[in-house]
This record gives sequence, C-alpha cells and structure tokens, in this order.
Amino acid sequence: MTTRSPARSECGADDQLSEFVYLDHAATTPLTAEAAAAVGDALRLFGNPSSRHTLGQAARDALDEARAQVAALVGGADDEVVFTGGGSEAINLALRGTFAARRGTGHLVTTAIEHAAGLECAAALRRNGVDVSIVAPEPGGHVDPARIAAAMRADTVLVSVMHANNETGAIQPVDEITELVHAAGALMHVDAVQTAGKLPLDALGADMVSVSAHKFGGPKGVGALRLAAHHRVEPLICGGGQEAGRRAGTENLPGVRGMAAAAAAALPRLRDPRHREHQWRLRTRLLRHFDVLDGVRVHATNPVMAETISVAFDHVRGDTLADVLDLNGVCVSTGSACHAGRDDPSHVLTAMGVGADQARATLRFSAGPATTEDDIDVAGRATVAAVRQLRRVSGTAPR
Amino acid sequence: MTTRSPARSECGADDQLSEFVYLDHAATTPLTAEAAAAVGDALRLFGNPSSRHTLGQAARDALDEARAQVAALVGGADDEVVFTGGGSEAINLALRGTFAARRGTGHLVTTAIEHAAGLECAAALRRNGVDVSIVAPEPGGHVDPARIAAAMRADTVLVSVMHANNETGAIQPVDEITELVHAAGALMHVDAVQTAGKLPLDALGADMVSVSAHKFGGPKGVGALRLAAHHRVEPLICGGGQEAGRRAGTENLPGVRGMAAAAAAALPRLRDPRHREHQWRLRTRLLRHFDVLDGVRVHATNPVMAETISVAFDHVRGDTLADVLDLNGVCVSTGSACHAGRDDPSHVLTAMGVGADQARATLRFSAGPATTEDDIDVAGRATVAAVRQLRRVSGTAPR
Amino acid sequence: MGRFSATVVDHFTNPRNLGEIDDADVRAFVGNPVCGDQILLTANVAADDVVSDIRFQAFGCSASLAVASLLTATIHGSPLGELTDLDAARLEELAGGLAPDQRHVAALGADVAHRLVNNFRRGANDDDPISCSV
Amino acid sequence: MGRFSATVVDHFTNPRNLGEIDDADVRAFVGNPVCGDQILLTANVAADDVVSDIRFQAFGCSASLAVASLLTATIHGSPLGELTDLDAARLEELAGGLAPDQRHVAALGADVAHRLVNNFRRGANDDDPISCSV
Ligand SMILES: Cc1ncc(COP(=O)(O)O)c(C=O)c1O
Ligand SMILES: Cc1ncc(COP(=O)(O)O)c(C=O)c1O
Ligand code: FES
Ligand code: FES
Repeated sequence: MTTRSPARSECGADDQLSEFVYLDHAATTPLTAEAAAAVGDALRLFGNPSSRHTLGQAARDALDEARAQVAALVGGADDEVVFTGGGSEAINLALRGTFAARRGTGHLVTTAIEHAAGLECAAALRRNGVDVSIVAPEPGGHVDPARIAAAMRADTVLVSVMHANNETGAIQPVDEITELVHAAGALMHVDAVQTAGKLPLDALGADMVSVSAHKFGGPKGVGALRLAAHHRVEPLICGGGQEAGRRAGTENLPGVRGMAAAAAAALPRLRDPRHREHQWRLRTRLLRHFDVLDGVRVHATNPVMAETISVAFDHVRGDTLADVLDLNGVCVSTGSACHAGRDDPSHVLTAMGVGADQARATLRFSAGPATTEDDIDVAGRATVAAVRQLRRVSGTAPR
Repeated sequence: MTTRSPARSECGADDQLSEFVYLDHAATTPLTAEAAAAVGDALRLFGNPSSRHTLGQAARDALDEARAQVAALVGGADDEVVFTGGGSEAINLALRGTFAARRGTGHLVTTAIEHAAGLECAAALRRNGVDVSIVAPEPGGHVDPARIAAAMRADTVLVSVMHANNETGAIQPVDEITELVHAAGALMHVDAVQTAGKLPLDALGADMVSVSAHKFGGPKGVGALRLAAHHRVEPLICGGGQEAGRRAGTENLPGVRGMAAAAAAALPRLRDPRHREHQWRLRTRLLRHFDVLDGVRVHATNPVMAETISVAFDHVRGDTLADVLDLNGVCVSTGSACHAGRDDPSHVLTAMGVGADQARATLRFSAGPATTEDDIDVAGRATVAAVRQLRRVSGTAPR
Repeated sequence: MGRFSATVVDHFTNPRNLGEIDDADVRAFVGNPVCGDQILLTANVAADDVVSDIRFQAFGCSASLAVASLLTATIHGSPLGELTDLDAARLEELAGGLAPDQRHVAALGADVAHRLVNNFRRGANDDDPISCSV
Repeated sequence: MGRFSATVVDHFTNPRNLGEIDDADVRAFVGNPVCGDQILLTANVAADDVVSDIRFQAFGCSASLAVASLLTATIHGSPLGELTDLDAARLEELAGGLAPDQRHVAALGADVAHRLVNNFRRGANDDDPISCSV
C-alpha cells in the first residue's frame, strides 16, 4: 500500500502507510477503518461487563455482539468462542489447557513447522511428562497426513497442525488430518492465525481453532479460540468466571470489538473470487520481477497462500536485503517477526531441508487486501536492484 | 461523575457518564483522555514490534517508552515490567509461574480475602500438589501479619497478599508482611490492582506486584507484573521471545500505550495531598447521608481506601438496592464485579465473620478522581430513598 | 436495568397494591429456601369468589418484587377459580419475559398465588411474617 | 532502519571504495565463524607507508557492510602505522554507535584492518575469496 493506493482508511494507519509499501502482512496488518472505529466506540463504552448496572450491561451487550461476529468468522456457536490475549494465548490454551485437564498425561502429535507458540507449548508439555511426536514436513513445505497417521498412538490425545505456515504460506491438509484424527478418537487443533480472514474457517472440523486479530485487520493483543462445546480445557488464567470459566479477567472490550469489526469486514472477502484472483495476480506479478535475476528459489510448492511469498536470493543475506528495502520504503521480513533479530536460520525452512545459508538468504513478502499492483512493482523493482547491489558488494555478482 | 462534573474527557466516556453518577470505580474506571489519545495514536502505529523494518522499530520504540512509564508507576527497572492481558493474568503469572518454575513443589501462603484470581490460582496449585495455607482476616477486614508469620513454614516459597481489598477497601499491612517474608527467605507477591494509581507502589518491597490498567483510567484487557530481576517465573504463555521470554505473543500495543498514559496521568495525583483529602471528604460526606437511616454498618475499619465504601443496609438486599439506584442513574455494585449475578454471599465479608444476610445486604460505592461532592449528594439521597422504599416493600420499615 | 423487561421495571419502580391488609380474609406466604426470597399476600374475597382487595409485601431480588406486584394487579378483581391457571409460564409471559437466572421467580409467584387459593378454600392462613434475618 | 546510526545508514547505502584491486600490494580477509560475516580488503601501499588505494568486498549483516565501507574511508590516505590504534571501540565510535547485538561487527572490522597491516609487514596475503556458500 502506498500513496497511490485508492483504499485509504479514514482513521487507520495512513500516516505510516503513505510512506511505505508494506508487504509484511504475515507479521501484522494495518488496522482496518472498521476496526479502528469499533475500538474507538468501545473505549467510550467503559462499564465492566460483569457489573449489573446499565453501563455494565451495555458493555456486556457489546461483548455478546462481538462474540457472535467472531463466531461467524471462525465457525461454531457463540459460546464456543473464547476471547484471548492473542494467537499465542489461544494456542497455549488449546494445547496446554487440553493436557492440564487430563493431568498432563497422554500423547501429542504436532509438526516441525508450527509457530513458536505451538512448538514451545509442545516443549513445555514434554518437560512436564507429556509424550510429544513432532512430524517433519515434506520438502515443499507440507505435512503429509500419512506421517501424522504414522505418528499417532493409542494414547494420542491431541493433534495440532497449522492451517497455513506463516513463513512459507504452505497450506496444510488439515481437513484430511482432522478426519483421520477423529477416526482415531483423538482431538484436533488448528492454528489458523495465518488464514483467518483469508480462507474460510467455518468448515474446519477441528475441535479447536486459534486466531489472532492483528493478522486480519484487527488490533494487536487480542485473539480467540474456537473451542468445541464437547471439549473441556483447563484455563491458563484462573479467577473470575469470565468467558464461561475458560479465561479469567476483565475482558479486553476495545480489543474484542476491534477484532469483531475486522472479522465482519473480512467475511465478504472470503466469498469473493475476485479478491482471491487479485492476490494470485499480485503473487505472479512479484515473482515475474525476479525473472531477471539468477539464483532465485520459491520455497513452498502448491497449495500455498497467494499472499505469502518466501524466496531465497543466492549470495544475499535476507536480513541485509530487508534493510536495503526498508531504506527504499519497502517493508518485508526475513521470516516470522518474532524470529527477527535472531541469527539462527528459520526452523521451518530447516525442517523442509533447506540449508542454513539458503535459509538465511530468504525474504518473505506478504501482501494484504489493499495491496496494489503498483505496490508490487515498487517492491519488485527495489528487490531486484537491492539483490544486484548486495551481490556487487560481496563480489558475487556476475561480472 | 455527572453532567455537573467539570472534568470532562474529550474523547473519553462522556456520552455514558453524563447520564449517570458512576460510583463503581473499583470495578472499572472510565478511560482518561490521555489514555484514549494514546490508544488512538497506537492504533495508527501498526508495525509489529518484532519486525526489523522502520514500522516495526517505531512500534518497538513506543513499547519501550510505555514500559518506562509503567515502571515509574509500579516501581522497579524497565526490564522488570512484564505486560500482561490484565490483572488476573499478572496474578496467575506471579503465583502459578513461580511454582511452575519449581516444578510445582513447596508451600504458598495467601489470604481468604484475595480476589478470585488469587484464590483460584491457589486452588489450582493445591490441586497440582502445592501446599496452600489460607489466612483469615480480622473482623475489621485486615490480615494480621502475625497470622501470616504463624502460617509460614520452612518450605514456604511464596506469600501473596493484596494491597487493598476490592470489596471493603481495607488496606493490608503489606510492608510489614514483606519484611517478615523476606526475613524468612521467601518471596512476596502483592496484588496492587486496587491501589495502582491511588497509593504509591514504588516503595513496595515485594518481589512481584500486579496491576490492571482499567482500574486506573487505562483500557481493559491489559495489565502488568512488576517482576524483580532476581526472580524467575515459568511463562503462562509460551512461544515467541516477547517480554524477554516471560510472555509470548504479539504485544497489545494500543492497550500498553493506553495503560502507560493512564499511569503517567495518575502519578502526580499520588503525591498530591489535596487529591487524598478530596477522596476523604467524599467518603465522609456519603456516610453522613446515611445517618438518617437505622441499621447501617460500614464493613472495614481503618486503614481503608477512602474511595471504597462497603456498607450493609439491614432489611435490604444489596442487588435489589443496586437495581433501584441504577434506575435512578447511580451505578454501584454489591461487591466485586465478577461476583455479580451469583447468589452466594461475598467470600470476603464471610471471611470477616459477616453473616450471609448482612453480606447480601451490602453495597459498595467506589469513587474516582473526577467524582464530585454533587455526585456524592445525588448518590447519597438516592440511596436513602431506595433503602426506605425497599424496607416499605418488605414491611420492615419502621411504621 | 437492561436485564429486565419494561413490565418488570414498571412494577419494580411503581409497586401496585403494596402493603398488608389487617384482618384479611386470607394470607399466603412463600419463601424460596435457596435464594431466600419471600412474598406475602393478604386478600379479601367477595361473596362471588372475586378477589376484592389484595396487598403484597416482598423481600428479595428485583424481579421477585416486580412479580409480586404484577401478581396483585393480575389477581385483583379476578375470581379465585381462575388463579389455578396462573402458572409460572403464564406469569413469565405477563412479566414480559425473564432472564434465565430469573425464571424461578415466576415459580415463586405462581406458588404464592396457588397457596392463596388453597388457604382460602381450606380456611387456613399463613402466619409467617417477612423475615429479613438482620 | 531505526536501529542504525546515520553514519551506518550512509555507508550502507553508499558504500565507499567498493570492489577488489587486481594485483593489490596486500589482501586481508576475515570471517566470523558464528554469524558467517566476511570482509575482504585489497590495498596498495605507497613508499611512505601510506595507503594509497583500498577496496572492500563484504558479505553479511548491514552493519558489517557499512563498517567495511567506513573502514576503507578511514584507512585510505592514512599511514599503515596508525591502523594499530584502530580497535573495535574506535570503530564503533566512528560508526556513530552500534546496537548491542551489532558490537561484534566492530571487532570484525578491527580484525581485518590489523590483518591488513600484519599481512603487509609479513609480505603475506589472504587468498580466501568471499564465499556465500549458496
Ligand atoms: C484486587 C483485584 N485483583 C485482581 C483483579 C483482576 O483484574 P482484571 O479483571 O483486570 O484481570 C481485580 C479486579 O477485577 C481486583 O479488584
Ligand atoms: C501461525 C501463527 N501462529 C501463532 C502466531 C502468534 O500470534 P500472536 O503473536 O498474535 O500471539 C502467529 C503470529 O505471530 C502465527 O503466524
Ligand atoms: S433470587 Fe430467587 S426469587 Fe429472586
Ligand atoms: S552479524 Fe556478525 S558481523 Fe554481522
């Protein structure tokens, strides 16, 4: 999104966006105008939803309405939506809450390409006595359902697989996996943080689905877990009876209202083929820019999120390339944002069999709903120039 | 606060407040104008603080600045502040995080008058094998340090006591308790949710201090734990390295900025004797209204927060009285907000030895910094009229 | 009071037929042992079995106070025989709806109405006064 | 690039003395085995021990590229003897400051400068080319 982009939000993130082509939507998205307005309104609605007086009940009504809107996005009944402090908390509640309700026994199956939230939960569970199997992806970035099946045991309680990977965009076969998990009598969790607002979630048969508002135009620090009525988790946060005893604490009303408004704004896009086509057009267009370069490799094979483009540029360091682009007004990441600043190569690419050097040579471009073809051209041209420049600096450019 | 109140926030909670005298600040407070502006600004600052590009770094800078402002309120160094999703999460992190880091062994001492968050953590810890001692308060609402000392054992890991009780306002002797806890080589946690922004916290010697933004003019759904550098807790939310590994997940930047602005606005009040005097004047004034009634008892003895007035009106049901007041434009609670809607009498009053009927006859008035003497007069007159009316309905009014 | 119907708010705010008839033809009292809510009805019954005067006193939640008032307004001027139809569902309907946690209020109201009829038929009386324990 | 000083941004954006001198009087190469960053200096030294020409190539983080450029700008026209004073602290200062996680970049820069002097004194040369492994 640049100054040329026609769709400008009124009270959104204009000031910043106008100077930048922002292609880091997988890290976080600008607040939509609808969400900004909803947050602003909710800030005025200040009663405690647990108070019985009029101001409290007004807050309660706003909370209930938001719950219905989020339920429409994630699927499931209103009372199957648990509001959380973000995607990570939702994932923690799903994984650790499930095992805590079983006194920490049983077997967890998950994958090597999960987000740090999923992997760290798995590590914490393992430290506390849960058996954990971690399934590797295929070289194209996808988890093979047969490998999940092979990892499952009689005492498998839960299988957790992400809907699409945040670094590569690879869409995982979660429907097939859910089917085999349910056939085996186990529970299924899907980390849909990267797909919420981009792919429909209501058809997901999983028992638990995690989402995070700031990935689909809502505010940071709020998320939700779709938790099937038949499944009980032990709360991460104990205390008052908020969220039907599943998450204590006065509710983040502005955050929740913002998330609900973003969800409502995203819903029509989900059913709009033109939106999908637009994203695919952007992807193809960006990759075409790179045709003039040697040594360019796209990490994930199909099926993949059109929005997320993970590319390695030989002889270039991804973080340095990102810095050059930043200086040229183009915001991208090397991989997951919470990985930024660390030197070790991406665990996702490593699990796919990508070497450390090529992993470090990787850049992630992630488009959003308001990204234009002009934005893509600016980013594409800047990237080609930057790759050439850095190859010149390292003396590895063809002479 | 009513229409007569001079201090009107510009983008705050006017629309609602102008119709009501709000005396439920212990449940939640209206957003201050400073906090509303800070949230609005932060919504535009949309980069992910973990992203290395300019927009990410701008978000990171805003986060760091907010941390310094919150550190000034709670005391301690900037890196001793862990942002959380509210007071309940902070308390959970302090209590459960401390024992999780010790593999769930040892002894916890806490009190019978803690907020549900503290008590439910204690119950969860007990279910998981931690020994828990719960100390009863004296009839005036205060915990006797000698009783804490008597409850402590050689294997006591942690003592957790609230700074002031949310239902009665009774200020607890946390300094004395911290001293004896430290002398015994144990750790101290103070739930300062009710005192943050009202009493100075920087002199608290405790190893952990919990606060919640919405209780001092900040937004709902964000809080902080002051966590001494020497003390390590196991995170409640595992994942990315945010909050120096103590709380994973993309940070609630608007919430945190709002909390920081509210903290900065509250700080000067803390050192302003006129503000304290004003609160005492309001308290005395409200109680004087009740002099015309029989059967009125204030629950807590001194020391008590001037702002929080817990009173039983004989022959009246507190929830019904609150409804009458609500119809007359006065917002109050029967006790803690998260208790509203439940029929069982307050655990705090019960622990103090108050009978079930008198506990049910209790109303909590809690004033805020913008409450005026006019507000108090409206509330006082409405309460006297309502008590008389309800006593007439039940036939227990003097004829 | 967003949790209450307009009818409930009306009767709660302006209770009808409040009080106690001294030397009433019949007295009926019920209390819910769980929540402690209590309703006392005192009534006079004319020769044609029609309730010619009725008063209530009540102690409890807002909804029970409102339902007690609503009950007197409904019963006043009605033949006693019609009161057997006045069950909890009908009372809830007359009240314009009740929240799930308030539904048992309607049962309390129906109880005391039926007790009024039965007491009158049997010539019995409840002597329990409203007691608020404190 | 908020994490970088103006000087670092300047040298990163407009690298000075980029390239490699064919048949240079001296070649110096260092690589950091942990992060993999590499700097290659090639220089000509005049009769009075003054560095009359110097070029760099570098592979690594933004700060190391900038420091390599800064290094050549600093060294160019200086007597070799003065380079022994050019330690990491001095380079960091010249760079206008470095973030904590970038400090080791200054050490890499100082290393390659000292190596340049030593190689020249010993008449040795590093033949390692920049290798980016992919
Ligand atoms: C003393 C005390 N502790 C903890 C809390 C919990 O704070 P929050 O609801 O913001 O999680 C509250 C208020 O609800 C409180 O009054
Ligand atoms: C796939 C995936 N899961 C979980 C998360 C965590 O979400 P949050 O940072 O909002 O807690 C992210 C993003 O950070 C993600 O991309
Ligand atoms: S609460 Fe039981 S009848 Fe009112
Ligand atoms: S990251 Fe080590 S020198 Fe650049």
